[in-house]
Amino acid sequence: DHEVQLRTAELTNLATYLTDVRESEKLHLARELHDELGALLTAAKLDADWIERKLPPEMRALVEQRLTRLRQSLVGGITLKRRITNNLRPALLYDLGLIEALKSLVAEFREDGEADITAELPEDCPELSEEVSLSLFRIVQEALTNVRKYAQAKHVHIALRTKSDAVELSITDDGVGFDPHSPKVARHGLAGIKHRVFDHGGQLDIRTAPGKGVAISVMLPL
Amino acid sequence: DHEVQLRTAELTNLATYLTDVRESEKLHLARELHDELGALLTAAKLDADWIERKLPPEMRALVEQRLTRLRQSLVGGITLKRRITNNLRPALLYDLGLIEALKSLVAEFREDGEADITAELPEDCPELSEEVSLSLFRIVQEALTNVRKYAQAKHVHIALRTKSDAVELSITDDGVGFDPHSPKVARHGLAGIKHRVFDHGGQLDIRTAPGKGVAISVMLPL
Amino acid sequence: MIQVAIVDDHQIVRTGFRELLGDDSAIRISFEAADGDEALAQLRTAPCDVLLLDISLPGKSGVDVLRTIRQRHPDVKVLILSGFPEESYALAMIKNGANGYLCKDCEQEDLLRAIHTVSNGRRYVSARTAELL
Ligand SMILES: Nc1ncnc2c1ncn2[C@@H]1O[C@H](COP(=O)(O)OP(=O)(O)OP(=O)(O)O)[C@@H](O)[C@H]1O
Ligand SMILES: Nc1ncnc2c1ncn2[C@@H]1O[C@H](COP(=O)(O)OP(=O)(O)OP(=O)(O)O)[C@@H](O)[C@H]1O
Ligand SMILES: [K+]
Ligand SMILES: [Mg+2]
Ligand SMILES: [Mg+2]
Ligand SMILES: [Mg+2]
Repeated sequence: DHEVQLRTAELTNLATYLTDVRESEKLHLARELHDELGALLTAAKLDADWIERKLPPEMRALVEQRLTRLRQSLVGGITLKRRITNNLRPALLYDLGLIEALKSLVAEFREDGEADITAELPEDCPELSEEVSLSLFRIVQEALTNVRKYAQAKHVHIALRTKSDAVELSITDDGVGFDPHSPKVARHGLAGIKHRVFDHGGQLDIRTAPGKGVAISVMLPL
Repeated sequence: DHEVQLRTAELTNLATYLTDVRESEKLHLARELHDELGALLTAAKLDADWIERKLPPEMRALVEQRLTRLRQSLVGGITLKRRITNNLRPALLYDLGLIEALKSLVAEFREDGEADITAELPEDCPELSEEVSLSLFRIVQEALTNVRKYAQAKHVHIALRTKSDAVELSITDDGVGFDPHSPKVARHGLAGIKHRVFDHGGQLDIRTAPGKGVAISVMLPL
Repeated sequence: MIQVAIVDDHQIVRTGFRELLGDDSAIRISFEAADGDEALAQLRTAPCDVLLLDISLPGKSGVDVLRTIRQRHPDVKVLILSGFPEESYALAMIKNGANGYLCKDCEQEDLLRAIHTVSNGRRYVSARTAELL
């Protein structure tokens, strides 16, 4: 019994560590790519542009083709870097806060056009720690991914409410739902959400049944 | 009791998933950086070199400074990309296999000069799956990191032996050792090793006591 | 004469922009700064009509710098230069008081046009962002 408790504690610890280290590795990498590689590529592009402008026409003709391709490669590199960075580190979240970042998740979902989506977000970003913001963001991200993959929903609703001592998040869809008691194996998305909520000492409530949609509510203490 | 079992299974599952997803995200990123960004940067560099060569001297003088700086930026970008990629994905492991990758870990450790290190590695790389190779590599990496951080060892020895149905790895040091029964908290390194071994259905044995060094033995079935 | 300030944490990028702006005789570089605090300190004494601001800076973020400039120097026009795509960022930056938004890999003529536009008191954003506003 004591053995089992130790084992559970150890596993919980490991899961927390792995969740954190995965995020911090991503963050570190995104910074490196964005700040360092980004600066080098921007500088290279500025120099290539300058050369293009400054070469007298008759000389430019000599190298035009290569110069154009060179500039295209650089633009390609910048675009690729931007895409990779954004996947690693939700830039909006760090620069503009949770509300803007959630708005952009919602806008992205809306653009897919598979279901209606409405959001009820406070105007002002409450003062949340970086860890809480990131977890809430990742939870919404995972929930919306599940909706896309499984729900066949007509409508999705996201709400964030802040109280003096807690923040409440809910993601609700009116899709096919599922049986929460069926012993499916690879539920890493929901297990990840559960673990994040547990880590913050919060509460998670998932209401669903076949045909009844899914309602996920999260409460994290502040 | 059944509850606890479920919870343990869920956590084990989550830890496995997080370990795998962390590796596969890194690998994916390394591939993207290496194949796509690497190709773009190399192409850009070749074009810049070509332009440098093809411009007649009097015209080159006009843009020399910028062109040089542009090429420097590109070389800087390529170097940075290589460093990032190598951290993400032990390049040697994938290109040359486990033995070469372990040799390079050993060489790195030797260069630090903090302790002697000897290695007993088979000449031929046995046929190991990518997952087994990667796990063995990460285990040695973590064990050597611990030796560096804590052991104050004079000598470290690494041995890899392959049998028909299993592969055996040991990392032994003659340093300060530790009390394996003391309830320390944040042992993510050893917990990670334990979990990897468990995942492959292998066996882990850690022998240590204060003043007695540390001997880690791993057996993974093939 | 339009007095322009360049705020970016990378020398090599600042130099690139300085050279790019050098082609426009109506523009004068007032100062360069490598981070937000330096920029705010310079603004107290140096003249500045248009400030080119990198979003990602070490220390104080570009957004924080923008908010502070809005409070202390309402007349300074701020043009955000970003490595991020306009769709997700521009709107939020405009809401926070930016006068324009441009990607760092824009063409020279776009940058010059943007500087002239905001210095005349108008907003500079892409057509798509303008629609959303
Ligand atoms: N919004 C939803 N509507 C219908 N079914 C859902 C919804 N969310 C989850 N499910 C069901 O619950 C299961 C578990 O979801 P979970 O996110 O944990 O894992 P997954 O999405 O299958 O895999 P992963 O998230 O690891 O890629 C899903 O396979 C799906 O059957
Ligand atoms: N080779 C060693 N010699 C002496 N002590 C060791 C050695 N390896 C591990 N230890 C002891 O065991 C503890 C647990 O090691 P473990 O690798 O699990 O965690 P850590 O190194 O402290 O942290 P992390 O690996 O998560 O960065 C260490 O803190 C150290 O006290
Ligand atoms: K930027
Ligand atoms: Mg999922
Ligand atoms: Mg360790
Ligand atoms: Mg910057």
